[in-house]
Amino acid sequence: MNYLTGHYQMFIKALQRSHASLLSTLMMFLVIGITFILPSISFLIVQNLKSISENIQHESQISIFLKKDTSADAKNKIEKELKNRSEINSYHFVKKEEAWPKLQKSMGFNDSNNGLSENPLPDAFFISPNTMNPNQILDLKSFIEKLDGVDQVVVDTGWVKKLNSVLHLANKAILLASVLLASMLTVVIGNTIRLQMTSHHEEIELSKLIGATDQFIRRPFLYSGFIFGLGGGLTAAIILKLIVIFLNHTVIEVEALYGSQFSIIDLNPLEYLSIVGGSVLIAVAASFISINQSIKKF
Amino acid sequence: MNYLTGHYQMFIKALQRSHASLLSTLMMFLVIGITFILPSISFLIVQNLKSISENIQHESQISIFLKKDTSADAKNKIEKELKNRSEINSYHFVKKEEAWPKLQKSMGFNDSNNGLSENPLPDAFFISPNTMNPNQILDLKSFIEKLDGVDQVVVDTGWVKKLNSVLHLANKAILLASVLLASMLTVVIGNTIRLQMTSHHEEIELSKLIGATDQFIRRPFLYSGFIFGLGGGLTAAIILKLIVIFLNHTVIEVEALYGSQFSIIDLNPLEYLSIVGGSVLIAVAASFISINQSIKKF
Amino acid sequence: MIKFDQVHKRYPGNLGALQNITFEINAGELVFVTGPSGAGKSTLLKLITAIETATHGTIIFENQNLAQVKSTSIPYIRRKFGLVFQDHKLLYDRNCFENIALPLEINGVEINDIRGRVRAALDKVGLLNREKSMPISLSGGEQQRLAIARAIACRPSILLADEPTGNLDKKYADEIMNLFYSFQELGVTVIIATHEMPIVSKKHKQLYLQDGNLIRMTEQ
Amino acid sequence: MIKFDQVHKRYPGNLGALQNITFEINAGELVFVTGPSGAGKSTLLKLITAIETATHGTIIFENQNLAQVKSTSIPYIRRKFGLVFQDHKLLYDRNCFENIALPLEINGVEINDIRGRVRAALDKVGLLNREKSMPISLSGGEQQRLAIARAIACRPSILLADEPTGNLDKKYADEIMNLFYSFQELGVTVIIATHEMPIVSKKHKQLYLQDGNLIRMTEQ
Ligand SMILES: Nc1ncnc2c1ncn2[C@@H]1O[C@H](COP(=O)(O)OP(=O)(O)OP(=O)(O)O)[C@@H](O)[C@H]1O
Ligand SMILES: Nc1ncnc2c1ncn2[C@@H]1O[C@H](COP(=O)(O)OP(=O)(O)OP(=O)(O)O)[C@@H](O)[C@H]1O
Ligand SMILES: [Mg+2]
Ligand SMILES: [Mg+2]
Repeated sequence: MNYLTGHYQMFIKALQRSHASLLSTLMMFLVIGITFILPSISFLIVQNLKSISENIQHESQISIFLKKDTSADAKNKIEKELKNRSEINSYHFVKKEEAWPKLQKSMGFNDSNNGLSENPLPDAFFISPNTMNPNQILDLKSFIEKLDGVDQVVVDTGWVKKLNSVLHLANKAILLASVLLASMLTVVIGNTIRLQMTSHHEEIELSKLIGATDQFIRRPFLYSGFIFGLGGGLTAAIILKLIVIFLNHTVIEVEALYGSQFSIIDLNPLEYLSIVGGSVLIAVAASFISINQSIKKF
Repeated sequence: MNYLTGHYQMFIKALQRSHASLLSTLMMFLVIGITFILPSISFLIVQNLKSISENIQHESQISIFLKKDTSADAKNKIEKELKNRSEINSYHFVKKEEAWPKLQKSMGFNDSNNGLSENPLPDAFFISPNTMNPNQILDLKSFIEKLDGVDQVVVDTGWVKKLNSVLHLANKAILLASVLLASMLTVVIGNTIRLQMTSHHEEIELSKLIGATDQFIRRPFLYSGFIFGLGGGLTAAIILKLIVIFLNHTVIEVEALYGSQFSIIDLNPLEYLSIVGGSVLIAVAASFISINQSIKKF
Repeated sequence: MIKFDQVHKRYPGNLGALQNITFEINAGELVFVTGPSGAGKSTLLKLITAIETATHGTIIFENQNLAQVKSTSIPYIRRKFGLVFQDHKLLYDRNCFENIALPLEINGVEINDIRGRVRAALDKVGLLNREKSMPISLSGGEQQRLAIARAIACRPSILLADEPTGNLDKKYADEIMNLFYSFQELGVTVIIATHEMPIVSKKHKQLYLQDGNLIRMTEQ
Repeated sequence: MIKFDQVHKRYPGNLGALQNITFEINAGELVFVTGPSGAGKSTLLKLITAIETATHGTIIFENQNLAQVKSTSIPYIRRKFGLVFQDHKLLYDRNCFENIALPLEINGVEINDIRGRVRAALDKVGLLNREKSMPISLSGGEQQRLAIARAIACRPSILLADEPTGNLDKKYADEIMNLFYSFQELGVTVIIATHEMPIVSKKHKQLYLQDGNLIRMTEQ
């Protein structure tokens, strides 16, 4: 018999077996799918919260307010110093003349000539440091405070910063959870294949007795595992996509209400593919291990 | 035979059966547990985001800025009108003398005598409406705009508002997801019980042939479903509690860094109990349906 | 006690498994149902025990028409029978003791009495020393004897045995037959389906089936 | 072809299932293994087919010591046997056709040839019209014949049958026996375990076992 034909026959057989217990197969798809969705959706939420928090944070993390009478020369000197500091990721300078209308606007006064009096703000630098280490930041602060022309240095202690570090930790937690869930999935799939073999134990025993090789016995169950993985992965990807679409829809409604741009960040195609691929990989590996353990018992 | 003793014996038997397939039982606990955790954790996240957003939102959703020359009388009249509007949940009045130091502080100037000039702010009312309906809010806005002494009415279009409405919708989505997951769980548990019955089909067939009642056959599987539900619910509750503890730990670290109060809102004991109770209920119901369907086939 | 009146049984693929069967069995009788392979012997036993239902005709058991018995009452009728199945129907995931304990549990026998009664049944078929063995480790004949032990454990008032000695050598077959005879002497009705009639010295009835027809009914 | 040399077989609970068995079976022979229930007949067949391994002694099959055969080669040895199991081992979730197709699939028979060969096998045991039936709907004797059909479907060079006629009436038993004889005439080695020796007019060998001992070996 042609080797390929044999493989094809076995594949059809495995499909038929899956078909016979259609409910169980679909259930397995759902279980795998949901297990994959759990970390993916958390990942998505964290990514989106990050992007929201970045959107809000026009305010930099360190604000330097200059004295009212600081000369352009002193200002340039300060800028030069800031350029030399390696802890500083980026900075920008805001003239008081630019800052005042912005502040007014942010407080809800849409036109600048509405009776509010003279500009109370100083010139300022806004700095994004590239470190979160509080010691380094305090060093930086005291260094800047000593510069000529600097009135006050304010380190942002706002909730955005806090949210960011929580999100940072959340990302780590998600990674850990993913590993745990993957191993759980290995157990679940392995166990299902084991149960499937148990429920076909008469067939397996007989096959062995009349000369079937381990390979022959293993094949339909391996295909079965493959189908679980593929179906589960696709289920996860599809549900995830639906969730994103649903959320975006919701967001668009909210936008219509308040007029602003904001859209849910979707996973990219490669990430979707890696969900399906990972699912198949885990399922086939789990099946293989489980089959090899079970096959010895018959 | 004493009826209770019989029940007890059957219970032991069901436990032994669960013990025999310890791996499958634990797996089932995990699957149920995770299925319950999925909506619970989303619920928890939403609750927490809500509380964060409430913490930040000292700003109200509608701000009314009064003209500079408004008399106390006109102010009282406005207040009276606000009191009468049913759409208004709460309001508070902020004098310009109070608002100015606050604004300065929020911009990072810690002492008020640092060179910023005279107070540019007007007196203001801040209103929380009890509706999110944009039409009602626009009505309210135009009503207030017509009042004597009102300079400008600003409806808050900040991200907090957006976040809140997203969260509101998220809550609905979670409810929907919970219903879907509950029905999925029904399928999963029902299917597992069905498989369990299939793998004991010889025993069931024989028992029927030699005079066992449906009740006798049903009992161990019903107990098995009960155990799944209890174990799964407890697993969910425990994992959830661990997640909350872990997150709170993380949060405490973040607090130590930036010095602020913020702690994860936990579910209350009743909510934990309802997870376990719901799990048991779903499991027993699913088992019962599945058993009654399967038992007819033998 | 058991009365067949013009009973027909048709299976989906087999329209004449039993045709126009009429006979009567009285309490305490010893009855052999004989005939070649596929004659309908097992089907006849299944009809008596309400495992299958007749397509036509009436079956009366203890003055009840089996076709009219409520399905919730069927289990209680079945408990009166001791059944030896042609394919044994042993449970291969339980040991010998547990296999025999099952009908006792179903009958609601007190847990303290179960041990003694299981042992008595095993003893009668010569398997007392295999109490803890799994059925798979028994020889074919031993499994057959285990199935018989299970049937008699509940002290049924009617014993139905389908080919109870098919896998047994002459010595064991005789012993088992003697066991059945002794039950009959205690007042139990015994019905045995077999493809070859044993040499019987006792008074008995014989129903000879062929292709679903009751060809001959003799009494000796 | 098959050679036992001082073979002992002990099971965990039974230390003398077979004791000191020595005999030889040549290609093309017809051999009966007889003895009472529990004598060790099935065990003997299991040793030949490497389903069980001997505790002591050597078993040579086609010049190979079975104890030294690699486990990956065992399947290929087993494919030379056609096996009729005492408990039939039919698959109740497949119909008759699929039951017989299984060994052909295992042997890698072309899918186009399978249909014809399954039919030929069913025809030989008189079950051609039950092709699509599930085994559960067959009578005891029909199931036994199905098991025999499965064993011969692969045209094995050795046929081992454990109680192949236990559930069959004389007519069918004779037919099956004649089938076995015809196989022997085609050069197939035939080994039959049975608790009662049939009347055989052909030249044959008989191994009589009792309590695990080879009591008598006759050749006629
Ligand atoms: N469930 C079923 N569906 C279809 N046909 C059946 C079913 N059960 C039995 N038959 C057919 O009915 C006929 C009688 O079967 P039965 O089992 O009663 O025979 P039997 O006399 O017991 O034979 P044996 O001695 O071989 O056991 C047979 O031809 C069999 O194939
Ligand atoms: N797996 C096993 N474990 C323990 N004991 C076993 C096992 N298989 C068989 N035996 C015992 O070995 C002895 C021989 O068994 P075997 O099946 O060979 O007998 P047999 O001659 O085929 O009998 P029968 O005619 O009843 O089928 C019996 O006492 C049996 O209980
Ligand atoms: Mg029969
Ligand atoms: Mg045997």
